[in-house]
Amino acid sequence: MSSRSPTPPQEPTPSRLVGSLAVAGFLSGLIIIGIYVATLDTITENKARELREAVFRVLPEVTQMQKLQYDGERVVLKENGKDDENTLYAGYDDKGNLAGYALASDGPGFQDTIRVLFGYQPANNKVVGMWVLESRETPGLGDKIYKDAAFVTNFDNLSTEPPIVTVKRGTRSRANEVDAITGATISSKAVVRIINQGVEKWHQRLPLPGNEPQLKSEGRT
Amino acid sequence: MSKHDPKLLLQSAPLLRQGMTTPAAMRDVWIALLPASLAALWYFGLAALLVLLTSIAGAVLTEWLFTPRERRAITLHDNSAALTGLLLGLTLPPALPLWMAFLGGMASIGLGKIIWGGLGSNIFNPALVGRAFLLATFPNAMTTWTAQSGPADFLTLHASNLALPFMQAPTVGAGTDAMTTATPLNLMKFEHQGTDLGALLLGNTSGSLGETSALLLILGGIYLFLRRGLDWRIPLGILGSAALFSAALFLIEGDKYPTPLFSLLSGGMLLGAIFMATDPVTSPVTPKGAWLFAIGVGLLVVLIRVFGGFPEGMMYAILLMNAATPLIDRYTQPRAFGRKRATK
Amino acid sequence: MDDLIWIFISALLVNNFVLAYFLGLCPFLGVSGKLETSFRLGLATTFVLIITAICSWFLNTYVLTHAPYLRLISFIVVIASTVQFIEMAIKKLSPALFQSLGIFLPLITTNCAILGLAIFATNRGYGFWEGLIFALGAGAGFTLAMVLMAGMREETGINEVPALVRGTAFNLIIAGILSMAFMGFAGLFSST
Amino acid sequence: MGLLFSLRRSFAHGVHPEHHKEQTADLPIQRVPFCSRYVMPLGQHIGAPARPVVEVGQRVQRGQLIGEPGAFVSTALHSPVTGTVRDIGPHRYIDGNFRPAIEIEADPYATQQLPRPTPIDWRSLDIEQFIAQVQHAGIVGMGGAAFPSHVKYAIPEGQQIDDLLVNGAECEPYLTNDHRLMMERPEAVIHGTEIVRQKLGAKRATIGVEKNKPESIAALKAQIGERPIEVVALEVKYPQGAEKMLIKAVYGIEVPAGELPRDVGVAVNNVGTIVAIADYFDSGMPLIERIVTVSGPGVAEPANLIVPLGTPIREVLRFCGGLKESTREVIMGGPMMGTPIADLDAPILKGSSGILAFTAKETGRPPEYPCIRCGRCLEACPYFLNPSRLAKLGRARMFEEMKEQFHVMDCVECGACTFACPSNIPIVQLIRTAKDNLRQRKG
Amino acid sequence: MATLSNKMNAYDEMLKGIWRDNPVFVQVLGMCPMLAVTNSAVNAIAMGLATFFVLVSSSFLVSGMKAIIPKQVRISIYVIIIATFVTVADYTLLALFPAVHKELGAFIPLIVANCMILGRQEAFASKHSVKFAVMDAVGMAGGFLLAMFALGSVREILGEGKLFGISLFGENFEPWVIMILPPGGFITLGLLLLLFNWVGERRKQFLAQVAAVD
Repeated sequence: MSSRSPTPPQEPTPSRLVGSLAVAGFLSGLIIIGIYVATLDTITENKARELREAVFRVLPEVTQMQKLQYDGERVVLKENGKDDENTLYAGYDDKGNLAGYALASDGPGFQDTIRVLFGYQPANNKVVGMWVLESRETPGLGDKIYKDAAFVTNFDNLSTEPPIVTVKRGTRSRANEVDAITGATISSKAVVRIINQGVEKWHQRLPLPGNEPQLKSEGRT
Repeated sequence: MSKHDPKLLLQSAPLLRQGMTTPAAMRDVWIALLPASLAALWYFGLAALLVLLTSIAGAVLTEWLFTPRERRAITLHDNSAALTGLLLGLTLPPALPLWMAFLGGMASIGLGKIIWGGLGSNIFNPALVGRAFLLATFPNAMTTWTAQSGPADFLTLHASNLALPFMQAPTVGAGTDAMTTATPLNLMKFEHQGTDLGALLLGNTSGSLGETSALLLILGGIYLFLRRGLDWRIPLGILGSAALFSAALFLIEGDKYPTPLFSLLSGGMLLGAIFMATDPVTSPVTPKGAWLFAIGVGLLVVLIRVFGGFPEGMMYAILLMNAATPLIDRYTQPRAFGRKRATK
Repeated sequence: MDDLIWIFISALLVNNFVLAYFLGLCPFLGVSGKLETSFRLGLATTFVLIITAICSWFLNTYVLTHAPYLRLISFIVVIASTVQFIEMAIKKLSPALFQSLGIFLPLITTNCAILGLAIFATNRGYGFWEGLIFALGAGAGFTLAMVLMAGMREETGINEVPALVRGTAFNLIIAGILSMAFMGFAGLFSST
Repeated sequence: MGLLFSLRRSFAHGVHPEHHKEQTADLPIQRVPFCSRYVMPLGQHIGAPARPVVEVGQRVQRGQLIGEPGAFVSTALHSPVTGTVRDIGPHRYIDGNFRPAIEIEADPYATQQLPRPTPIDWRSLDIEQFIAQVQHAGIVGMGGAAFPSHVKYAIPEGQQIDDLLVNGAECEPYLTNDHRLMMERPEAVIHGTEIVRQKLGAKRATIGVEKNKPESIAALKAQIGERPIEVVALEVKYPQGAEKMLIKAVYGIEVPAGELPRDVGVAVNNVGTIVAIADYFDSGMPLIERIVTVSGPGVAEPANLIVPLGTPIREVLRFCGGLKESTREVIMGGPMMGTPIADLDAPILKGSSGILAFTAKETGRPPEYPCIRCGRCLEACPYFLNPSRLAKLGRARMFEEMKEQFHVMDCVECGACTFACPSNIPIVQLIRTAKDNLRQRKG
Repeated sequence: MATLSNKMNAYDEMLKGIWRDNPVFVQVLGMCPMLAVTNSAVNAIAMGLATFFVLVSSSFLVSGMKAIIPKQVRISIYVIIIATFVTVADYTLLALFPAVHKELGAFIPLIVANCMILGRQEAFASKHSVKFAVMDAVGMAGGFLLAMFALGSVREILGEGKLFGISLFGENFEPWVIMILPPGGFITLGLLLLLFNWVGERRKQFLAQVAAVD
C-alpha cells in the first residue's frame, strides 16, 4: 500500500522546515482572517439581535436599549467592545424614559453554571422579568426554570426587599416569594439565589433616581 | 491381582463442607426482607404488591432471556435474580407506573449483572443500578410520593400504577397533587422540618415501599447477622460514620441540619446499609476494606443529603463506593501470615 | 472564595470532564487497563492542564483581545509547544520524573481534554486563579475517573465477561454506570 | 488481648468442621494380623527415594534394612515382615500409578516375633550421631506429611532450639490414632519428648493437644513428673495441627513466611514421630509399623489399628469388616487434606494416619455457583491469604500474579477455604494447579 | 500510481468507511463529539456535517500538497490545516445557524482534537492520490456521520419522544430523560456497539454456514 518516495531521502535544512511551517501558518492565517471578516457582520448582528430579544423579554414595554458599563465608580455608556461582568443594559420605552435595567448574573445550579438575565427597577426594588441565558439543568425537571411559563412569570413583578425567597408551589402569598418548581427545588432556589446576588451586587452601583443615563442616540434600537 | 478399582471416585480433599450454600444465603436475605415487604403491603396496599411483583418479573425474565440455555438451571436456581427484583421493588415509590418497575427490573439485571458476566462478576449493586437508571430516566415519576393508604383501603390502586407502557401517568393535576406528600427527607431538606421518630421507627410515613419501617429493617438485619448472611462491619460502619458526621453538623447548626437519629432512621439509610451495601459481590471482601467502604458510604450519604442536590443519597453513595471497591480491595489485602505487612 | 471552591468541586465531581463532558475519552477508554499507568497518566494530564490554563489565560489576556479569530489555532500551537518545551526540560532536569510522567506528555497534547479546558475557561471568562483551580479540579476529576475505571477493568479482567461484550462496548457501559453514580453529586454545594 | 489469648489458645481464622471422632475415639488400638504380601515403595516420604539393598529372592528378617537413604533428605527402609523379597520394581501406588517398590512375601511359617529388644544408649550420642540414628531408623513425620524427621534436627550453625513442640492437636476430623496413642502410651510420648528435647538441647518441651481429647491431656499430665514439659490444651479448630498454626497457638509467634520453625527456635514433631523415636531407642526396632485409624461412614467396623507398613489397604479394610456397598471414595489421611486412593491394593505407608471410606453423601458435589465474594474463605484461611481472589486468578491462569501479589506459595493447602465456600468452588484445587504450574516453570 | 489505482477501487475505499472500517463502531475514534452532541438528531447531523467538511477538505489539501510538505514537520502542518478548516466551519455555523452553534458550543473547536481526522491524514491522505484521499475521507466521514445520526436519533427518540423535533408518540409519551444525559450517551453507544458486534458475529456465522454448505 505504501507508495515509495521517488527521490532518495534527504534531510531538509532547518530553515526549510521553519520556512514551510511559516508558509503554512501564513496561509492559514489568511484563510482564517478571510472567514472572520466575511462572517463578522452577520455574527455581530445575530448576537445583537439575540441580546435585544433577551433584554426586551425581561423588561416590559421596552422598545429601545443601550449598553452601559460600570467603571468602578459609576455607570457610563459603552458603545461596543466585549461584555464582561460589569456590563449592563438599560431599556427605554417609546418616549425614551428609562424602564429598567437588564442585569446578567450567574452561579452554580443543580448541574452546572446557570446564567440569567433579569430586569430590575431600582427605584421600587423590583425584579420585572427573568430569562435564562445558559443552563444545563436536568431535562424534564430543572429545565423548567425556563420551560415552565408559570415559574418564569413569578419574576414579572417581584419585590426584592426583603430578598426573594422560594416557597412550596401554590403557597406564594407575599411580594417577595417565588413558587418553587415541584421536583426541582434546587434549580428554583438556584435561580432565586443568583438573582438575589445580582441585585445585591448592582443595587449600590446603579445611579440614583434622577441621574439615570439618558438614551443617547434617538432611534437606536 | 493389582487392579484399578473402577468404583472409586478420586475427588481431591477436602471432602467435608460446611452447610451453607449460596442459594441458601440468598434465601436468608429473602426471609430477612419479609417483614419489610409485608409492611409495604400493610401500608401501601395492593399497589405495593403489584410494583414488587412487576419489578421481580422484569428481573427474572431478563435473567432468563440473556442467560445461555445450558446455564439457566443454575442461574435461576440461585434465587439471585428474583432477589435483585425484590430489592429494587422495595426502593420504588408506590405509585410508580408498573411498566417502569418492569423496565427497572430489566435494567437491574441487564445493565447491572448480565453484561458483567452474571452473578458474582458485577461491580455495581444490580438493584441500585436499576434504581439509578429509573431515577435518571423518569425523575418525575420516581420522586412522586403518595401518602399511605393503610390496610383499610388495601384494594385501592393508584391510577398512575396502571399507566400504559411508555406513557405518562394519566393524571397530573389537582387530584393527584392532593394525594402526593413529601417524604421525611424531603421535608427535612426543603422545609428543615423533622419527622416524629416513632413514625420513622414504625414506618407510617411516606417513602419508597421498603424503606419506611426502621424497626422491621433492623429486625431483618439482626436475622441476617445471626445467620452470618451479612458482614456486620458494613452496616455498623455506615451507620456509625453517618451518625458521627451528622452529629457534627447538628452541633454546628442544629436548626438547619437533622439530628443524627433522624439521619439514621429516615429514608433509605437502613434499607441501604443492611441490604444493599452488604451485597457481598459489590462490597470489599477484606475486613479492613469493609470498614473503609462503609465509612465512605456513610460520609457520602450525609454529604449528598446535606450539601447535595438530592434529598436522599444512599443509592449514589453505595454506587460510588461500589466503583471504588476494586481499589479498596486491592489496597487492603490482609497481611499474609508471617509476612511483614500487607502488600498491594 | 466560594466561587473557587465550587469551580473545583464542579470540575472534580459534578461536571467531571470525562463522565459529564466526554472530554479525554481516548485515554479514558484506551489506557485505563492498568491501574499504575492510569494513575500516572492522570497526574501527567493534570500537569498539562495546569500549563494549559496558564497559557490560555496569557493568550486570552494579551493576544486574543486583539485577534479573537486566532483563538483555536493559537491555543493549539502555544500549548503544544509549551508542553514540548517542558518535556525537554524535564528530560534534562529529572530523568526519573520523565520516566514516570514524561513519556505520556506527547500523547496528552493531542487530547481533547486539554483543548476543551482552554475553550471552556475562555467561554466562561475565567481569570487566572479561576482557570488554575478549574484545571486542577478537571485534572483531579480525570485522574479519579481514570483510576476508578482502571480498578474496575482490572477486576472485571479476571471475570467471565461474555466475549461479545468485552472491549469498548463494555468499557462504555461501565463508564455509563459510573457516570450515573456521579450524578449523585449534582447540586453539590450549590444549594446551601 | 493477652488475657484473652491465654484463655483461648489458638490461631486466628480457621474453620470448625464436625470432628466425627466419636466413632473411633473409644476404640483401643488393635494389632492387624499378618497377611501374605507386603509392598514397600522406595519413596514414601518427601525427598529422595531409598536405594534397595536387597535382591529378588533374598530372605529378609522383620526389621531388616532393605533400603538405605538415597540422600540426606531421605530415610532408610526396613522389612515389615520376615519373608522373601519377591520383586523389586514398579508397583501400584495409592494414586493408581506405578512406582518403584520392594515386594516381600511373608513367610507363613515364621513367628513374626520381634527379636529381643536391644536398647540404644541415646544419652551418649552426640547430635550428629543422633541424627544418623534417626535417619537409619527410617523415621518420618507421622502426621501425614512424611517429612524425614532427622532433617528437622540438623540445626544450622548459629541457631538454637529453645523449645520442642510436640504436635498432638490431631485436628483432622475422623482421625483418632494420635489420641489413642497419647491415651494408651503416655509414658512413651513423654519419654520420646525427653529424648528429642535433650538431644536438641531445648530448654522446654510443650505438648499441644486440642481440648476435645481430655483423656489424652490427663494421661500425659500424669506422666510428666519433674520434667520441663508442659501440656497445653488448645481450642478445637482446623487446621490447628499445621506446624506454623500450632506454633502460633502455643507461643503466639508467627513464623515468617518462607522460614522454618527452627528460625524462631522451635522444633515441631508429631506425637507419632516422638513415640517412634522412643520405641527405636528402647528396642532398636526401626519404623516398620504404624497406627492407622480406619473409619468413615463407609467402613463396617471402624477401628484403630497397628498396621505393618506395606500391608495392602484391602487387607486392612477386610479386617474392619470391609467396605459398605455405599462407599464411593476411600481417602488416605484425613478428610480435609488426605489423598484419594485409586487402588485398594496399594500399601499402607509411613504417613498413612487414616484410611477413611466415604459414601455418596460426603462425596456428592453440589452444583458450583459463581463466587459471590462472601469472604468466608478469607475468614477461614489461617494464612490470611485471599482464596477467593486466588481461585479467580487461578481460573484465569494468571499464576505469576497469584504468586507475586497474593502469595499463593505460602498456601499449605489445608482446604479450609474449600470447606467454607458456600458456592462449592474447588478453591484449594485451583490453588494446587497454580502451585504445580509455578513449580514447573521454575524447574 | 497507475498500477496501484487498478488494484484499488475508489468506491470500495469509500464504502469501507461506512461499515467494515467504520470509524466509530470498528475503530472507536472520535468518541468525544460522538457522545457529547448526540442528544438530538439535529445536533448529531450538524456535528457530523462539520466533521465531514473538515475531514474531506483537509484530506484534499494534504494529499494535494504531500509532495511539498517536509516529513519532519508534517504533523504540525496537518494540525494547522485542520485547525484552519475547523475555524472556517466554526465561523460559518455561527453566522448561518446561530441556534445550532449555541447547542454545539465548545464542541465545534474540539473537532481539531478528533483523532479520526488527524489519523486519516497520517495514515491515508499523505500516501495516496487526491482522488483516493477524498474518497476515503468521504467514506470515513460518512461512516462517522451515519454513526452520529444513529446515536443521535436513538437518544432523541427515547429521550424526548421526537425525531428532528417532531413528536412521534403523542403528548403522553414519557420521555427517558437519561438518554439526553451523559450516562445515556455512554450506555446507548455501548449498546449500539454491542448490537454492531452481534450483527457482525451473526453475519460471520451465516457466511461460515453458507461456505460449509457449498
